[in-house]
Amino acid sequence: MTGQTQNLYHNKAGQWLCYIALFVVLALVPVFGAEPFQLNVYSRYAVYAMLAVSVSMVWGFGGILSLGQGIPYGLAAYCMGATMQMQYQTPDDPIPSFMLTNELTELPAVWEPFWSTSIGLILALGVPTLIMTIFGILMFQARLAGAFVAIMTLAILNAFYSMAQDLQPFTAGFNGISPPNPFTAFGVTIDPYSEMLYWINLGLLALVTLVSKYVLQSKFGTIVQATRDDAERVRFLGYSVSYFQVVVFVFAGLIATLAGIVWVMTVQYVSPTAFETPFSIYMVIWAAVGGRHSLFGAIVAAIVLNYLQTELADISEIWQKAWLLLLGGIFIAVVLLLPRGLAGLFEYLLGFIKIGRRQAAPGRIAAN
Amino acid sequence: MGVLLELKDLTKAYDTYAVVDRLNLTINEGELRCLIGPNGAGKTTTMDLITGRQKLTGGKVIFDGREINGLKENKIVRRGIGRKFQVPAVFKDLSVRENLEVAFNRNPDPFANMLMFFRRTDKQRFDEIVELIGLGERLGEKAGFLSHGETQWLEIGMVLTQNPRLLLMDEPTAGMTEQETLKTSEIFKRLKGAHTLVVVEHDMTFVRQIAETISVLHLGKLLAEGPMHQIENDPKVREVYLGAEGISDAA
Amino acid sequence: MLLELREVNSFYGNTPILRNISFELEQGQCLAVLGRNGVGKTTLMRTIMGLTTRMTGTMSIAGHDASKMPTYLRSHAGLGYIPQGRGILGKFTVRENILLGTFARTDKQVGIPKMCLDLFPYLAENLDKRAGLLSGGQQQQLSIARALATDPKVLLLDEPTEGIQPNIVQEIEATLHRLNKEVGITMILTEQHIKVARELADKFIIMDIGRVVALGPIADLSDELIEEHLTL
Amino acid sequence: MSVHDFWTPFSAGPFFNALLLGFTLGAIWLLAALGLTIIYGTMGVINMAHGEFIMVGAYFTFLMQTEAGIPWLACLPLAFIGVAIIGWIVERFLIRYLYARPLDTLLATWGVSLVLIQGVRLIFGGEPQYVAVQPHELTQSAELGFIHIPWLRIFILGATLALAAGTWAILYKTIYGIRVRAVMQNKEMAAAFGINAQQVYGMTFAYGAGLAGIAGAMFGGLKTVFPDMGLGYIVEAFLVVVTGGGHLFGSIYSGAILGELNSVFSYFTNSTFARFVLFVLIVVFLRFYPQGLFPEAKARR
Repeated sequence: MTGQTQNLYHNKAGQWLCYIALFVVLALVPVFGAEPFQLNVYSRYAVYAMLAVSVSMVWGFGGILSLGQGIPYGLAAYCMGATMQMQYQTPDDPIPSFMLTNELTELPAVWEPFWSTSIGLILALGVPTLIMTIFGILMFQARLAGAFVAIMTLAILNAFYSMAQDLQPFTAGFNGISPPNPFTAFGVTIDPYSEMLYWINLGLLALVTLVSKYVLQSKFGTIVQATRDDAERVRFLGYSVSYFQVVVFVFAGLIATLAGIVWVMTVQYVSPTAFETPFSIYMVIWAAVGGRHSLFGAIVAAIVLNYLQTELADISEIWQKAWLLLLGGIFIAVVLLLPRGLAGLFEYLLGFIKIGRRQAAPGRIAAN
Repeated sequence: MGVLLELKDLTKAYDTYAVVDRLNLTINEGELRCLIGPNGAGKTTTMDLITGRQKLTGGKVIFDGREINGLKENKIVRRGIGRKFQVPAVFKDLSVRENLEVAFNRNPDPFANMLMFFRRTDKQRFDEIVELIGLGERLGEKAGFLSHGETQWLEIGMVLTQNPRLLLMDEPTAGMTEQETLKTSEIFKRLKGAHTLVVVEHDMTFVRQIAETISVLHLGKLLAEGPMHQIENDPKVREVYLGAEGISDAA
Repeated sequence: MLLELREVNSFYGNTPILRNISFELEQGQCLAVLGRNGVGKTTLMRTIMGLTTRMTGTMSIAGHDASKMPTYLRSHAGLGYIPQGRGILGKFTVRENILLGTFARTDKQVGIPKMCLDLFPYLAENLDKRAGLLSGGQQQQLSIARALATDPKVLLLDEPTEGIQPNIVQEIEATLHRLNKEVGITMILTEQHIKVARELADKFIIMDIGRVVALGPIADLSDELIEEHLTL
Repeated sequence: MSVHDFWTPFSAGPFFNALLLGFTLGAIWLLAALGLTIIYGTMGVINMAHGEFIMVGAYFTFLMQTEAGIPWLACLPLAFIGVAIIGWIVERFLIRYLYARPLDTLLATWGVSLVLIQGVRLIFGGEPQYVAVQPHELTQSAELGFIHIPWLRIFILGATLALAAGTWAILYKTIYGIRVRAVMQNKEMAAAFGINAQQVYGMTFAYGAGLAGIAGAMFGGLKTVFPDMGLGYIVEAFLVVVTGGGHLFGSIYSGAILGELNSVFSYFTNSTFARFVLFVLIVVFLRFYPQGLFPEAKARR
């Protein structure tokens, strides 16, 4: 008989406690009076954490290695950037300045809808969702899997990158769009350096985490994890695997979409870097280091790794470069030695703690 | 009892070589049919063709009066055909309970499933199946930790949970010890009558224990069909299994 | 002792498929492995070649311990394998398939050995034909030729007559007879055709559910044993 | 910007020039994809560090030119050897442990690519470097009627075809090639006939990496050399492999077809939009032919 495979790590109540503790700690940050600039930096970490959750959902649980989470993120960011830019423009001065330098004499038709903030927000949510749905249907109906999905998502991400870079009159090209004013909605202005923004970002991260956790615990979540294990078996239980894959792909895309929207609120800037390949892969690295099967791990890793990066970059430029070198090394080590990431290591170590009289067995450290 | 499954001139050919060659087979509702035959007889391929895992190159599969060839796998399953694979396929990272619950497929729509939580499934039936496959004490464990025999039973349990009208079992006792095989035959005896079963099996001891009618395949064709005693003494079958002049040639 | 297995267990994943197999084989002998479908005959062959996930117990080839050897070294050590289903590489030409065999030689001899072509004139005439286009019987000849090209001490033949027309079966049988009795190559043979086994083998083992249930010189292979373990 | 600016009307001379350019572009993509194809086709490994192998090849060439004064043409084989050694090391100490987890190979090789990019950036800095192409005539353009194509691109086209032919010859005309193809077709049977698959994998990975090294030496002359340059080639290279179905001939055809399509789209619109359309077309194409242009016949079970 094999031993008990459940250990303290799998205690549901304990898991919820950890999440609550995490968000309480994060919520306390402004209470200890962070500088506005620091607070803005922390607000950015919340966005990174959302992206890590997004990757964790699609890859860790759905088994779909998407290297293109930057697609919904960037599309949403551009829609949001356009909305904020148009909040600044007036009927007397309808054309953003970067368009003028690109010799446009009238506002392009694709920019017209962004006059309205609510339509702008709807587009920011709707455009990425639509694109991810179409893209997902094409890929998953063809039963593409594994590395092929990774390559196709990477390719489409790249295509958007060059579009954003090259369609200068519409996207401001390499320079990106920098809306002069903070985002205003329903009469409220959201100052990027305010506590309010921090609360919004943190609240959204909490919401996204909660909904993801809910979805994972529903039967849908179990079926999705089952497709990760053995898609064919799921098909032979009468489920349409491609349908489930499209839904989880779009769901994770939606999380990245939200991240893209608040990102532009946070930094008042959007550029083609949102579509850059390395950025999308960093998201995967965060999720991998934290533990691909753990939302908690993904969030913590995203925050800690980015915190370290910022701190080291502050020391000197050499450190900043060395950090990326180190990150590559960490990533290789995690993939090779700790496929379940730090959460997996934690699970393994907790296995040594006995629960009551039951014999606890160490969790498995390897992926399979 | 009506006809549940009918294979008409079922054919699967690569280039010029037919793995399944104009096979005709009829399964009645409520019967337990054993499919036997030497390696390469086309047994697993036949199951693949019925369930849509491979595309047939000729003939028809008629299930419950309707042609089902050409449908996608999951649609065929929804019509009521459950399948256990030759190499047991369970979800190793999920617990035994979760494996069974995923298999309980009342509504295949992803969004409906987002609103579904476990525990509310048909409890009585769930308990019956768990009792039948004898994994009651291991529900909380990851399926990856089960022994080989237990994995086979779990997969049988999963297929039963689907409550299909026709169960296709590909080598349910492969890799089992004698005791495990015995327990499996107990499971099958209990299923007999209540379900329609097609069992592909090599283990003749097991076939002897459960069989009603046996169909022997050879080189993609139906070689013989009938009850055990008739098959045992069929010279064609003996030749396939032992070669010509197998017995009392030297003696 | 050319080949010796002592208390060998063999596993796919964590599933034991063979349990406690022991037998030995002297130079020049031919051993028939008998049993119904699915009792582990092919797994026994694969275990000897080192193609299962892992094995326990000991196995030696010509006195050298081979229990831990990777597959490619076992072939260097003198095992020539004719797998079930023949294992011909369909995209290779006949010539390339035979050349593949020579990679296991330890004597540095390159090129196709003469014996392979002498035994099978059809192959000699069709060296540049794609092996996937050969008939089943021709592929079986090719599989034997390829194994012979390794200059084997022991030939492992897994169901050499399966799925082959009766007249070719006789031809193959004659070839194997010659290789064993005249050339003196040691053989292990799994067979469905009892007649073939009787004519070729010196001794037999019968397997059931992963174990050896009977063994002895071929003369002891009685009808009772066949009825008990081999018929339906 | 109106539709008129966006859409270039047809005109014979420039259009045929674009057609010819398409072949040279296809050759560049194929050259980038050649090593990737061999590695993927033989080992099933998606090497995300391939672009960085190209980059390292370019820097290697740059170093040999500036430090040792070696002429460009002589740098090509040296770049092959240098990068092949790096590839061999990566296979020996990393990839080898991940064969059972193909997706993780992809991630681990991405880690390798990060390390290579940052390592090079730390050593050489981020500013672009230049590889001098010799003989100097190669930097000129061929002018003949409506044709206007840089000689270097034509040289690359020729070199790519030569490398593809050489690779073909190694695979199909040598004993080593038989070993590689045997492992590709059936790893078990190859092992049963004395082939050490591990060794074949190591050699193949080194060979594929070496091809990336040569590609880097040439691309360095075509454009500038900088730490991120690999990213500019890798996506197209992957697409060539995927649409080709993962084997040598497939990649040659798909390289030519994709290069040609891109060139024609670019002629009518602009290069970015052409790239976008091409990528979307590939996704749609794979929806209907997930195995690529030339699927391997499915193995009998």
